[in-house]
Amino acid sequence: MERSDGTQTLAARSLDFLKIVEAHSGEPVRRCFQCDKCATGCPMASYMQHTPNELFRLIQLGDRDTVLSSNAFWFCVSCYSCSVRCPNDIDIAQVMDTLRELALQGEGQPLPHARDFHELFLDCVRRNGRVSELELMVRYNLKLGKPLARAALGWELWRKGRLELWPRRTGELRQLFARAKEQP
Amino acid sequence: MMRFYPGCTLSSSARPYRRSLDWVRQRLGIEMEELPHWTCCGATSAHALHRDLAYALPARNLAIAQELGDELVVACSACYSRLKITQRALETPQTRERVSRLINGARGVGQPVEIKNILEVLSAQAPRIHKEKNNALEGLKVACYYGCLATRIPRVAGFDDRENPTMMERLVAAAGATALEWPAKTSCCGASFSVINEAIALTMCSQILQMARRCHADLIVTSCPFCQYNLDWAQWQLKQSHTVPVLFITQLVGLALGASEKDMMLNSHLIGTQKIVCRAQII
Amino acid sequence: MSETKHGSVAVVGGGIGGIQAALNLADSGFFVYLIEDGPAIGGRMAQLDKTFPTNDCAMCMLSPKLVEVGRHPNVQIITLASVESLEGQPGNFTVTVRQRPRYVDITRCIACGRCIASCVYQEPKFPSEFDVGLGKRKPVYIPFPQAVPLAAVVDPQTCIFFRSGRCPQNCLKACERQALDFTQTERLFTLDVGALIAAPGFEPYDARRVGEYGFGRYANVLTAPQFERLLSASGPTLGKIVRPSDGQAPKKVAFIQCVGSRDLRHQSYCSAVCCMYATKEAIVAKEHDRTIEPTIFYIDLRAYGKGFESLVKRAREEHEVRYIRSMVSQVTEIPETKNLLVRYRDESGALREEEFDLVVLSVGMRPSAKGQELARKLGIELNEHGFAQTSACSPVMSSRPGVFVTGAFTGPKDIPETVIQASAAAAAVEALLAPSRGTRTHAKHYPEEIMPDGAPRIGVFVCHCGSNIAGVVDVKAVAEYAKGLPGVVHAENVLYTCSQDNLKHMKEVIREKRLNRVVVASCTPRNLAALFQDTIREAGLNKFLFEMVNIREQCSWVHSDQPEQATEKAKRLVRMGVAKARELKPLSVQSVAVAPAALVLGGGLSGMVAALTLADSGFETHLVEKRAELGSDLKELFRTPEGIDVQALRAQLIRQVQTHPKIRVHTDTTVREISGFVGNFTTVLSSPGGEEHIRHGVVLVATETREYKPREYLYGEDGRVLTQRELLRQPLAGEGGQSRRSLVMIQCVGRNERRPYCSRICCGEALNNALALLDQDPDRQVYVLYREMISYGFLEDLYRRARERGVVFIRYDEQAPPMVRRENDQLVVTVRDARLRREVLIKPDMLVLSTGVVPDPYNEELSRLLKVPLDASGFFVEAHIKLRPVDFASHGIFLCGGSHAPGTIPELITKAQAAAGRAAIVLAKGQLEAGGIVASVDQEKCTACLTCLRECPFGAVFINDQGLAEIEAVKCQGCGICAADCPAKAIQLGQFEDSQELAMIEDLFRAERVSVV
Amino acid sequence: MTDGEPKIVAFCCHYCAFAAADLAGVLRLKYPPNVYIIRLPCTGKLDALYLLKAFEAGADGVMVAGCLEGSCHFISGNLRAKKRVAAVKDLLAKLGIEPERLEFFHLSSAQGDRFAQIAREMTERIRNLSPSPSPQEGEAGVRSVEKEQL
Repeated sequence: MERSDGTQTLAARSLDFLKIVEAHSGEPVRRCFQCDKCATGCPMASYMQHTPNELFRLIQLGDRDTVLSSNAFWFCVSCYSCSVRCPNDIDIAQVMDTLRELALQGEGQPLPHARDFHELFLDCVRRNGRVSELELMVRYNLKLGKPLARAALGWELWRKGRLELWPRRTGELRQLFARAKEQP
Repeated sequence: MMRFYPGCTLSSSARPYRRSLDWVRQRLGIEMEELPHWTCCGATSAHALHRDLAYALPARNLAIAQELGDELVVACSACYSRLKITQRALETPQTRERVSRLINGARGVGQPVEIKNILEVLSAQAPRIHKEKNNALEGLKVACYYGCLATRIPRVAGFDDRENPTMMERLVAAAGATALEWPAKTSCCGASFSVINEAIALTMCSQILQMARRCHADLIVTSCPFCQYNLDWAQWQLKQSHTVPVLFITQLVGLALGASEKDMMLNSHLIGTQKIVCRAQII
Repeated sequence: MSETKHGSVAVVGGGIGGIQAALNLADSGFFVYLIEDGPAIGGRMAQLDKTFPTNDCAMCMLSPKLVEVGRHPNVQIITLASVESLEGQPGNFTVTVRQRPRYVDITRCIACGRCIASCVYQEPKFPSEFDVGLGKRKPVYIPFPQAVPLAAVVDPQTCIFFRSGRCPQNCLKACERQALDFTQTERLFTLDVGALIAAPGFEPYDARRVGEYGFGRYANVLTAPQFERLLSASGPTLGKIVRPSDGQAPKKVAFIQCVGSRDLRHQSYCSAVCCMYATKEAIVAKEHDRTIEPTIFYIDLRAYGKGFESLVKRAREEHEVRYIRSMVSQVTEIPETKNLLVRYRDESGALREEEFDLVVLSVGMRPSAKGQELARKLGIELNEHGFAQTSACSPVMSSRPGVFVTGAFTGPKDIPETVIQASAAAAAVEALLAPSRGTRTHAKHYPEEIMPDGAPRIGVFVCHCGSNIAGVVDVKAVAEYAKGLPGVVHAENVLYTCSQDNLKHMKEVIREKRLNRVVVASCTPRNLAALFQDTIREAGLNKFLFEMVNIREQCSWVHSDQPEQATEKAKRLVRMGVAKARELKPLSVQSVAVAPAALVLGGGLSGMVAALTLADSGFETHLVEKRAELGSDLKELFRTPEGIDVQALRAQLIRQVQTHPKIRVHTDTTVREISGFVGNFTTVLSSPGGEEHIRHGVVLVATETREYKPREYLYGEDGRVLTQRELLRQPLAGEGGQSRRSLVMIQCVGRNERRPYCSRICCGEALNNALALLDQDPDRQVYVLYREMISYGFLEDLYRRARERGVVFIRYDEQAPPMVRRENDQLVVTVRDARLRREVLIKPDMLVLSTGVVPDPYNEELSRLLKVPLDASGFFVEAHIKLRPVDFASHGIFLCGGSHAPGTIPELITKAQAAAGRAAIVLAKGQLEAGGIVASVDQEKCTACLTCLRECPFGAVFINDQGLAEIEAVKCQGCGICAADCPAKAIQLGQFEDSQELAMIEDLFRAERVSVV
Repeated sequence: MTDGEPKIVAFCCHYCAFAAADLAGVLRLKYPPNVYIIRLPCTGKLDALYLLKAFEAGADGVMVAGCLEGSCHFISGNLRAKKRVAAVKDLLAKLGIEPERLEFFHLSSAQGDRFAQIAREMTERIRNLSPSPSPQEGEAGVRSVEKEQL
């Protein structure tokens, strides 16, 4: 996949965006010296429009739009290969989380359903305190408008006693989530 | 004493893990009680969407353990990773402050809790397991699969070597089976994609499974619910002819200590475990 | 108290650095204790196959030095020893040494290897330190074939006797010299020294700690030091490159750079040598086996030293070494083939996976545990990386007065820099101990020489060397045979010719039988010839009336399976030796007085430092500068990356040289003519004041470089475009500075075919200036556009700091340099970001050009006057880039300063001290030995064809007033090229005269008269 | 005595080739005993005359071994020698002697195995040639004896 943004010239802007990303993630993105280790070790790199270090360079040059509209961080599986091997000791996966959050402030969702799934997941947690896989799957399927998706798998799992039908509620976490929403 | 944090999956998709773990625990007399009122760690979803939640959810549980002044034993790699990462993040005052606001300033936020991975607890028993094992597993070639989350935690000294962990190998050896040297033991199985994007998850799994076959593994053992489910599911989904059963390390240890097929819920796997069962009973 | 200073020095560490320092000091009148932790000296260099950038054989360069230091009357080598403590003051220290037992008496051991052969371990079982674990050794072993001291050693950790006490001790029985002694115990003793030089060296980084590459887990992942041993002809595979997993020859070999270096999880600094040693190993591998395909994975290619660039060029072009700028994240072993899977990003940006047969990890340098321990014992400070702390202005001085440090102990560096720094340390010691020079060295006195009158009376001594020779060659028969040879009046076979008792015996025989020639048939002359020559000298013979025949290494040891033939061969070799002996002539060695003064050309930083070093060592020094003022090269510099205040340094140096009683400063002065040779130069200086003739024994060329003034990038047309040094020159503070919010720096400006070399200092300067700009105004935006970031060694920390401060570094490809234009009076810079493969546009308020340096144009003239070579770029060419980096090939002339090669201020200071130290050796001797094995012209036969003048590599030939060729004995190195080339056969080389050589050739196959008649 | 094995003279420079020959010994490598080493300070000292003399004196082959290119202890000696060897090879050809009987080799002092190998190869090479036209040892000897008797 062609990862560069073609040939159009990029006008270097200030470090403001870099500072935002660093403040949010607490990671020294500017330290990156483009060694490529994160790219060559990333199991998902081939799906990404930009490798982490390319994103970092774009962040340094202040190209917010390209960065936040990239699909890269949506493909991050949080396997931490990059983070634990980065010679500049940058927790790259953490920065990917930050970029996801910043992207969500817009409506971007380059990777279909990722956002939906994560939101549903958290909603389960909000309401039950724990996640019931069955509940989560059912709601996710409804959201996708394919109620019967993975029915066979579900049946198989249930048959083998690996789906719990009635999740035990352990008190919800509505307040915690509410406060999280309020928090600036 | 040790408090056990099972995590959500152990009561459903990873039930065999819970069962076999409890069996092995009692068999070896390891004292452990479930953490009261524990809640979900937020897993990938939390840190995918909301930094504060990502820390607050584990922090809540850490706070409980801290109140009880106990060390926390975690079986699920994802939970373990989140709890560890949170513990580290809470060292920075700003984070600690933001988080404690969320969990209603529960006392003890940020006070360190001893968080142990189940593998640490089990491998401490390796000598004993070796002493009391039957010969059921002799000659069984086992590929130990750690996945990414258990050993790769940024800036946190792991309980085992990051790039080449060996605790499960030691347990497998103690259980009388043969642990293989294979290169995929810490590759990522793409669990967080198994729902969102099956295709990707399947590709990643099949690479790992293929490597296991190339190394002539009779089975794969893991200590991560997501890895186990993912590798099990992938083979089922892909309808692969040459399958490799994927067991929880506790199931293997259980068998070595004389547990029955039923105790270990060996029939609960998507990919049949008959092979091993037979092996185990023939001998 | 100076009068009570000790004239002896302790050098701790027997690597190339320690050896060089020891030789310099011993040659200039100090007694040296060379204290080595291991069983033999030689250090890491001994383990190398080749050395970059010239790729000559490491052992060929090192071995002669090992022998020299091993034989030096003023060096005492103490192996298996470490320093316990150091008490006292500079000038009078007492050093306590702990020496571990060797269990072998090195005065008796002759390294025959019988103890090893007889060891209860049939096969070598334990990983050999020398072969970095690739080879194996026994508990009793000889460290390596060229080891000095050349003797066996017993390792108690692995020896059964020491482990269990139950061992038949075959080795003891096998030794014919009773050299083994298991009763030896640890010794603790003290030495009085005036100063100490610490040179404990480095350790390779432990590759196991970089787990992602699978070293220790995958069989075919090696470290570079291991690969070096695989390449070495004397290595575990005798130079055959094989895969550990299956012994197959690898085709595709991957080198992974920066293993343990430039990595905050390991070592933050750059190890400075790995890019080049990987390049070297790739080339050498290729030379072993053309089908090998080496690939080097790297971040920045740091070819910043003299000749490095061209080596990399050769690697790329001649040897098709593939360089890929992409770090590898992990190495994965393929189960079936044990090949290794590597993932990288190609230049198009695409990620690729590739299989390799072998992976070599370019591990970095780390401070050795031994070095840390030594630092504790000596009470000297270490820097944050664990290397010895030195002050930037005196790079060989430790935190404790009188204790000097050198080599990789002070930071990662290559062999030339280590050799240079070692000479600098020696020079510093000389300056400290100058008053007690010669108080601890012993000169030997010999009886008056008897001139060989009349017919040859030759004595032949045939050595058994225990059973080493006698076990194969019938030495008795050989001796008997020798008796029958023309001119031989005495022949005998001896158990050990080199033993003290025999040497005594030999002298008696010489006197009794009035021998006037001696032939010894034993081992190689390379080790013991000097010993025997010394012996016959003690008996009153001229030492050149000696010939040595090698019947061990070159006969008994290589023909052990053919005893008869070996014996016949030995006879022929002896016959040949005797034939030569008959023709031998005494050679005289006159000593020539040295004019005790030095001429230093160039009054810049290096010139001033060199002059001060020489003057402090007590030598008259003339400092010549053609400009009106001293230190003009320093005027444009302010604060260096190392934190030196250059202007303060300059002022201080100028004051010191101008006030030093032994320095005469000649500014506004040029050299009109230099004549003479080492020890006796006469130079005509011309200045507005007129001409002056001075006599001196040595010359130091110390000219500097200047910043290149570019034609590129609107320079000169636009006031906002400056060079790095111009940027510094205007006040960085003040509103002039404030107004410039954003700056672009462009590296490697004006570097092209004509100026292909890396100027080495520009990246450091840029980093330094960028940080200065940010100190003054943190909101500034600084962009650095570079080709390769040359922040070698500790400069890497500066590079990181600059990034952390927000400096944006954009790499451009050599083929796509940045463009600069003006758009309605706004500077516009466009550059193709090589990483993003995308055009980036910047509108800076100011453009700063890193233009590098060019050598002083005056070099041209100096090269003519001194007949010393310049390279294509106008830098001087040293005698040997590795081992004589600050000497010229022609003796008595030394070089330092930027005009030898660009360098940072600390590097230049070190080099200047080194050159001064080398020069001081000549002056300290007071007189030079001329003659011996040198060429001489028969004036009768000379036809003045000038062939010799052309061919002599050392400029020793001159045309005398009769217009005939003559050879300056002092300059002659004794190679004999001129003799062989002379069409008129007018030139003969002492000890190798045609008559002598031809006699050998003729007699070699001449049937034994006795046997025929 | 040496059972008709070809006799080879090896001119070796002190710093590299001669050292390599020593190393061959230290490593206890094997090569035919008919290789006789003559030590020169540098192959640059090698006079073309020596080569011819060697053949005349009865050598069946002559090898000259100097330092590796670019690492001659005396800077350029090995290259000078190489030229001379080439010239003498031509001369031999003219004289009807196989030029293969003479060869120049580059050796580093660490290449003990290479020296042994070269010695073996040279011997092998000469063995495959017809015996040297130069006077054989026996005859040479006889002749010299006759001279004395006259």
